[in-house]
Amino acid sequence: NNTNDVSVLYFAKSAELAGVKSETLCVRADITSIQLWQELEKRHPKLLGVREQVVFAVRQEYVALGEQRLSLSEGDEVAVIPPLSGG
Amino acid sequence: NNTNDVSVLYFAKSAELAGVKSETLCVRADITSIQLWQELEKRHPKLLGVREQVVFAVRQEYVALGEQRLSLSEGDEVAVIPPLSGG
Amino acid sequence: MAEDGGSYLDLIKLTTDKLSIDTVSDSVTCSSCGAVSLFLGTTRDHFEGKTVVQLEYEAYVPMAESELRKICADIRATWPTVRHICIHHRLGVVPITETSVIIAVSSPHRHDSLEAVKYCIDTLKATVPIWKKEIYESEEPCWKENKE
Amino acid sequence: MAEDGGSYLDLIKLTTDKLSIDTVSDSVTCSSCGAVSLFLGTTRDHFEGKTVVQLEYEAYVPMAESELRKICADIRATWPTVRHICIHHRLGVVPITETSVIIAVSSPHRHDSLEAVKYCIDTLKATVPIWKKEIYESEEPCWKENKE
Repeated sequence: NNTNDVSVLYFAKSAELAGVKSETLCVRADITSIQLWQELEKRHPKLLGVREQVVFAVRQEYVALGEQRLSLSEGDEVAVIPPLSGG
Repeated sequence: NNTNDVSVLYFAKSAELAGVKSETLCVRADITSIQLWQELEKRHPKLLGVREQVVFAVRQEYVALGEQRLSLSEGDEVAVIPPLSGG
Repeated sequence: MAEDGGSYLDLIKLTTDKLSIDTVSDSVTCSSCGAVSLFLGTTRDHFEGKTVVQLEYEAYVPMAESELRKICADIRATWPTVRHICIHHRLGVVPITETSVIIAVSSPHRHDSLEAVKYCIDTLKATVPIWKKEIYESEEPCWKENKE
Repeated sequence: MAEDGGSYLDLIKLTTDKLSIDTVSDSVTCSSCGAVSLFLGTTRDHFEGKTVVQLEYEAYVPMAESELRKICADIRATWPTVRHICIHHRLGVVPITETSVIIAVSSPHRHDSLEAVKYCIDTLKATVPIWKKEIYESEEPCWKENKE
């Protein structure tokens, strides 16, 4: 299976739980969003604490955790987005 | 019939048409608002030009031109109020 | 910043001085309010193709103040969480593009102040005895009339 | 004052500097617009009885800017007469009672800018990736969540 290096960004509570703000991961291009989340939880088990609350932003567009395939290319940016509190 | 001196104030277009900003008039205490307007028109015929558009403010409360008796006391203030354009 | 000892301020001013958005905004800010909503009315340089060179505002001052106080009372009855209200209206000559009215309302949550400001400017235009005369480049001056 | 050569400005800024209502207001004023509506979000000193001593804002900056540009596009589609839009959001440490966000919209008639500002702050809170952490006097810091 084709794999690519992607940048994962963590924000707010997810960054505190993961203990990192960003990291580079090698993942399958056709990974689903829930599978990617499971990868992240495997690396940072404390992320379980926000699982029910987060969505991804893939190439700066929101994607819910679910069966959707992400079609990731080399260098793509995926952000973990906890509940928003701007304003 | 009982009469009283009242202050009549003119604003905006009505002041331009009357040619005065204020005057003191001696009027019957039980005059209706339309009768008072007719008195004002007699003194300042050009006021006819705004007749359909004005209301009074009697003791700083709005009163339409009509059969309502004004119960004016000595020294009361009656203002001629053309269409508003504040803001 | 306004004091925050449980007070509720209704700040009303009719003035020939230039209006300051900073002053108005500061006067309603308070440490328990997350939201300040404001409206500024500015004088325009055109009306129906005519060039406006100057504007003049006139008011029946004591009644205008009384009607503005009524608006404040109505706002407090409708949106009880509203904290401070400030309404400054300029009178006399107002150069074009300068501000003729500023309204500011503070509240703990944003929807109350947003709705209160809209109510305030709508009602001000409908009920407060203030008049505007537009002076044009090449036609007779005209006393305006609020339509809405 | 913004230039008035038929332009329509979308002015977006995320900054660690203190926000200025004068700057934001001036940036949307134009000689053909009679109305400027503004919203200010300020940081509060209490939350559910806890004393807030400081706030910190964090953003996914490029996406936040992109989402703010989408909001501007939505406003222009819904209220085509809107002239200029300015949105400044502060990041980093924001002392309590200081302003975290200022939104200003100018339009020829007031209802468009009033409604556009309400849409803008509602949508900003729902879609723009910015986060606020409250730091309390005597409890653990807490990442907040917009409810409405």
